[in-house]
Amino acid sequence: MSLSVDIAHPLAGFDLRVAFEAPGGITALFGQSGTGKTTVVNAVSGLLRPRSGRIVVEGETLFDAERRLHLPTHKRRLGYVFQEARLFPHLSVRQNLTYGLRFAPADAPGPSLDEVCDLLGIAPLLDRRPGGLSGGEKQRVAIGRALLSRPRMLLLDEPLAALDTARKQEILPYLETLRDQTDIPMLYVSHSVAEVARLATTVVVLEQGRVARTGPAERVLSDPAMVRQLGLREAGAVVPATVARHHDDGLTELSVSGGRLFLPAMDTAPGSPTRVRILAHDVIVARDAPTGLSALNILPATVLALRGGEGPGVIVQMQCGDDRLLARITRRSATALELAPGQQVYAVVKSVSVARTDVGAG
Amino acid sequence: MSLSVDIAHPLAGFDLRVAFEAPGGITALFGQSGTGKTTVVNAVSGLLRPRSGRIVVEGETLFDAERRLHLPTHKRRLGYVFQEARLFPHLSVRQNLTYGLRFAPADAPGPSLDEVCDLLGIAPLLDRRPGGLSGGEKQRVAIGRALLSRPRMLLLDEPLAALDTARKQEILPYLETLRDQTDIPMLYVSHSVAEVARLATTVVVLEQGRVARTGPAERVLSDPAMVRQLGLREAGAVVPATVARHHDDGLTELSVSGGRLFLPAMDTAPGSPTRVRILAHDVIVARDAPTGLSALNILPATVLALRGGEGPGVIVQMQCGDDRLLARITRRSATALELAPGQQVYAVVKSVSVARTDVGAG
Amino acid sequence: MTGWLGPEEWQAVALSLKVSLWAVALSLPFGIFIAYALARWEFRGKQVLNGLVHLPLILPPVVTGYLLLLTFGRRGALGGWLDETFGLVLAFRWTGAALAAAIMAFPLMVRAIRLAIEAVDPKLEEAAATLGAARLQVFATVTLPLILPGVIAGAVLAFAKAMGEFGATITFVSNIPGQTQTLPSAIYTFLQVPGAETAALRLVVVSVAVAMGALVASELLARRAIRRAAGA
Amino acid sequence: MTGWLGPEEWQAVALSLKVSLWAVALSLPFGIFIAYALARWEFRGKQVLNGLVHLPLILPPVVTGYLLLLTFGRRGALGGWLDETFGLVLAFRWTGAALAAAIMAFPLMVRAIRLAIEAVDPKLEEAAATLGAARLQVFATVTLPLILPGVIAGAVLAFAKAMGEFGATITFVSNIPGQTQTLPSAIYTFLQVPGAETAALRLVVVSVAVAMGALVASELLARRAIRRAAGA
Amino acid sequence: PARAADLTVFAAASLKTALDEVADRYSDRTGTRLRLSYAGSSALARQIQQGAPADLFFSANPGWMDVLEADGLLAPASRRDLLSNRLALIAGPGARTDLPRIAPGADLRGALGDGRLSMALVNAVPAGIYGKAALQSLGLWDQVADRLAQSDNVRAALRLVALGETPLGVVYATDAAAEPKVRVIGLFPPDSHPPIRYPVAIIAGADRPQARDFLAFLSGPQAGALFAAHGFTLTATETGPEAGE
Ligand SMILES: Nc1ncnc2c1ncn2[C@@H]1O[C@H](COP(=O)(O)OP(=O)(O)OP(=O)(O)O)[C@@H](O)[C@H]1O
Ligand SMILES: Nc1ncnc2c1ncn2[C@@H]1O[C@H](COP(=O)(O)OP(=O)(O)OP(=O)(O)O)[C@@H](O)[C@H]1O
Ligand SMILES: [Mg+2]
Ligand SMILES: [Mg+2]
Repeated sequence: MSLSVDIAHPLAGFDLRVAFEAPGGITALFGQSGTGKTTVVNAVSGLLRPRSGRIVVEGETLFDAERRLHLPTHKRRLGYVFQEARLFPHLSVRQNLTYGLRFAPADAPGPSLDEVCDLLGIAPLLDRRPGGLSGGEKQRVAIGRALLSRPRMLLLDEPLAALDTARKQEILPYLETLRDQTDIPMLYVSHSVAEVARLATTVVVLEQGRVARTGPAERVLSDPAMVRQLGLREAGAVVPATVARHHDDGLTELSVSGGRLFLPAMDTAPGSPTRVRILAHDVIVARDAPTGLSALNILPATVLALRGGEGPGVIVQMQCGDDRLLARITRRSATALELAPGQQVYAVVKSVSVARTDVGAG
Repeated sequence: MSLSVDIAHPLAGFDLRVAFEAPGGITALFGQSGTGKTTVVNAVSGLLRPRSGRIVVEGETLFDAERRLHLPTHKRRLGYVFQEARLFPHLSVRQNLTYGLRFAPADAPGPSLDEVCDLLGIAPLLDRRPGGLSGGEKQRVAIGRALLSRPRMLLLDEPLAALDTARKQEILPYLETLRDQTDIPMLYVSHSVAEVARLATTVVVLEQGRVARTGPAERVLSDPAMVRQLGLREAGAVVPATVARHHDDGLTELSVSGGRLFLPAMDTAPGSPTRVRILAHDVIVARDAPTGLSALNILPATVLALRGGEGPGVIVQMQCGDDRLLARITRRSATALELAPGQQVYAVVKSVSVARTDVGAG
Repeated sequence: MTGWLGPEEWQAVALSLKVSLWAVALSLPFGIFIAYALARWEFRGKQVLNGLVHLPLILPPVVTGYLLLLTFGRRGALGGWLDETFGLVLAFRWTGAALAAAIMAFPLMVRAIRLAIEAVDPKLEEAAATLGAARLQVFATVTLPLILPGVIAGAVLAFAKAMGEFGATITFVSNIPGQTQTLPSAIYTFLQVPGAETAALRLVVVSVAVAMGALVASELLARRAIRRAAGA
Repeated sequence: MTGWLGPEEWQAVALSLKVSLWAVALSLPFGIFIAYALARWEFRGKQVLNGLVHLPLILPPVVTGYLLLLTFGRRGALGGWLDETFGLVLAFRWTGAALAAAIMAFPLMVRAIRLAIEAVDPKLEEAAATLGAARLQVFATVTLPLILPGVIAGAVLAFAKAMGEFGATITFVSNIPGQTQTLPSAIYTFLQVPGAETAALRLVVVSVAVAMGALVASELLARRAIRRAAGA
Repeated sequence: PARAADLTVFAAASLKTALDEVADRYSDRTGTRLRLSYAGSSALARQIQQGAPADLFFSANPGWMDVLEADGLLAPASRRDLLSNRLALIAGPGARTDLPRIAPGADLRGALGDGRLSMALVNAVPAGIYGKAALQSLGLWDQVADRLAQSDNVRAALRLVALGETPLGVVYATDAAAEPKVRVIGLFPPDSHPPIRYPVAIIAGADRPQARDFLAFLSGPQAGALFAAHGFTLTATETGPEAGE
């Protein structure tokens, strides 16, 4: 296990007791405001010394209350993007960015200043001081500072919250590349299910200082029981897929266990494994194979279960090849279509609705 | 015009020149990081004195460079939620919340402390100091502080960015109520199209210190030319509708000019006007009236235009009654369905895909 | 304890306390105001004002005392006017001793408070303004509480300085038991006489004890204020 | 200008500058260290240390000078040891004057720096630690630059105080022209002579000019440092 | 570090005017550089106790000389009471003109009006101590005991009178003579107070020929003339250790 956290830290009025294990990659911490996400990240960073427990990263014990071991923060070699930017006000943006470099081992690999500036669009800011930067600019510099410090571990506390969609779309693929091409473990706090789905290898859901649910991202995010935490719009399934081929009209064909899916061109080589997220909300259920529809992705499936809540909606869980899909439809439609477990149906997924942000390799 | 801004403020390396008018309600400032949103809000608040121009709110001139008029900030009676919380560290949460009350006219209307605490879920924090609060807790207290100061105008700079989905779902309806039941003008900065679509009466899109586009929300957000700013996933149409009736199975029926739509129960009285946002991404185009589909909303429409970009997608603009709908489909589907302007088609919209956040009254 | 110090010595202790407390109490508002002006405003003559405030630090105390004498003495430019207009006599009175102590301590007080003001984030003051607080209200409800540790530090520095002030005081208001014979004057007297070192020592101990008490109290107060300002 | 002041007076000016500069330069590292300890660490005897630092402010300068004489005089407990061990003689040398000035100015220096340290947001230091900076490196690259205005304020206060220090100096190292006769001592000497007030005044003017120059320079420096630290 | 030929003289600050002239004269004549360190007698004496590099000590306070002598810090047979002084009652610019003569029963209090009598510290500084003794022996002390303004040195007391802050003061005759802004009302009878002595001595260990030479010069006629010009009385008699009291 690459990241193993098992800590307890009681505070007045807030009792943190969190244990989880994660196999490298990106571990997403997910949960409502005030459930202890930042506290956990602080414990991993060494800024907080928990009352008891153990923290092990990549086989190295960073903290062990019983052995009175508490590796000081500066020896942990972290890139921590704080929830507030925490830029050094007396240094220029450039000096902020390169601050960590001088303390990093000379041979540690990592991106160059230019690469980071390009990625984050902060080249024009290099000679300014942080005081006059806009909120998003500050946050981007903070991300750059963490990336440039040649960290052995990345801690990202809502790094993209202050950024616009376009900028997010540029940074997310970079984080994916980091995840796939390095073995830097990352702890990623976010309120955005789309971000988590795209990036996370493992998801840890916190609720009032406790772990409510933890496991591989596709499992946790496809769990109908998670609908409440994720919000209705974000419920869905994450399905493993393989890139089959790239078509001339800009579509990429993926094969999943239940058939094939088309989505806008991916730059992944044919044969590569990938993951596709299919939101329950984006799936229409049809009794008969539909024709004359603009939706390209139509997969045969078998209804497994119908779960109704208090509202007018029903979650339909379907078996589709080896995978399970979710569809969120109205109770009225379920009745009209006479849906019942065991029934053969077609899941209609708009190709473009399998959107770019919801696809992650790996 | 309830809010009229026409200012210029050149800075080293950044030249702000912004003019727009908005008819009360919520005016959303939308744009990439560093385009001048916060600068505009600061000018309206009086914290920044622009080099030249005029700012008029509800007929009262707050700033007029020519007349050398610059109403001091504290006389403007604002509720400003800053991008960073800016809580008073020496005061308890309760004292922070009630800080503005003592300066407000005794008869100014506004919510009570209890109401605000309930809305924001901050009652357990009342006796704590801001230092130990989590990021989201701080932001909620800042929102509460602004609401409680009995403001004549609300300035909200990314107020919900740090909050989880569940909490947002609780605060958004409150802001809608404020918008509908009071005539407090609001200037609302957000990167979330869903928030903007739900709340905004007027949208002002900024680009590098200039107004790129401005107008009523439904117009700006339905504009295919806005796809780039909004992001592909967020393109869509905002369509006026009337609540027709509430069904027993938890669905509300709306009538739009092109037919009827079902969506999960709204608590708006039948006959009330409302707005529905239909994302291009959520619309499937069918040649023939489809049957046996879980989607309840099927509207007859006429293809007006097809706009292709570089990617594999096409935006189909359709006339549907008096309204225009957008659908985003693949070029391959467009070819397969032989879509062309003037052709009769059906727009298939999943009822639950007309989601709660995307509906706003007014 | 009364046996340990003679009545005249007790008088000196009491007088020193009175003089120092008044000196600090009366100069504190001015100190805060001037510190604020120096920290936050730009105006002509700012450097001159800054220099004037520091003058008592630079000048030998005797010179300060002499200048005070020239200004506030009975024959002094202001002294006569104050006497005629307000009936306020400073020469040879404890009030004069308080003035001397206040002026000698003023630079220390102003510096401490000014540093604290410079450390206050103007963004918080802006936030207060958006909530309807006028300038003075912002100062009273935000700035002042935030600089409290600095104000306390300034006041206690000034108090300590006032307790130890000797040169300017004796030059200005001389040494009159019960009026202007402060602790340092009494200590000085003992030190002039061969063999009176132990008598001087007793007074030194009292002086140190008083000032240390003030110091420790101020530390506790300031720590509480800092903890509050840190918001934890 | 040479005609304006006599050679002995120039000597006093030069000596005062030398003494004050050395006093400030040598005590600054200690001042920063002790200010840091008082601001950031909890340890036994913290209040005692704090008291000791403030002692020279509380004690009449004559007493401080006398204690210095007893400790660092040729016959003093430490004086003899320093002489034998390091060949360092303080008594009746300019080095002693520098020591006296440093000690008298120390509380002012420490207070200013301490206030500045207390105003530094520990979150920035934490951020530096996450980027790999060890404690001392954090101090050198984050804390120190951020407290620079406070350090400058402390140093200039100390310099001004050192330029004006008289009581402890004359008591400790006497008033030997060319050796220990600083500006204030020279002024004092003139004030002992009836009618020599104008001669004293000339020296006062020099003293004020020097200190004001330092003050204005420090203001400009500190303003730049503040502007940097504000990040604009 | 002093050149061998240099001499360091610790002298009471009240001697400055006269002693500077004497020193100049001596330097001109012999080429010996003199370093004169002026401060209060008590401070200087304490410094000598702590090994100050003084060759001679010229005190305004015999008491402190006694202390040094008792500590064995004086070169044997070098101490002499060189100068003497008188006490004067002086009036400043603000004083009345009908001032009483110094005599038992004089109405000092009336002369003060609502002002104060300026003196050096009456329990600590020699001028004050002598002044108190004089007033007591004339029976005038009780009139003024609660109307004093005491300063830390006699020049400061003189300054108060010169500035008109106090109408009257008791200072040395030498000081009164040097300050044109004050009038001398009268001198106290020499027998109304213990004799005012300025003892000088060579410090033990500094008993070099140069020091002896300067001591001799101080006692000689040239120096005497200069001292006299500043109002000092010369006590020609050399006093031995036994006459020190
Ligand atoms: N010193 C303290 N005393 C009491 N409670 C504290 C203290 N410090 C933090 N807390 C509480 O611990 C809880 C967890 O805080 P944390 O910052 O980890 O939340 P979070 O999950 O990061 O929330 P957010 O999404 O709002 O940033 C919060 O409710 C906070 O109020
Ligand atoms: N003093 C200054 N000098 C130069 N440029 C400045 C100064 N102050 C602000 N700017 C620039 O003005 C631009 C607008 O800043 P503003 O804070 O209004 O952006 P914003 O739209 O709120 O961005 P964000 O979404 O990131 O908060 C930024 O690029 C910022 O760097
Ligand atoms: Mg957090
Ligand atoms: Mg902004």
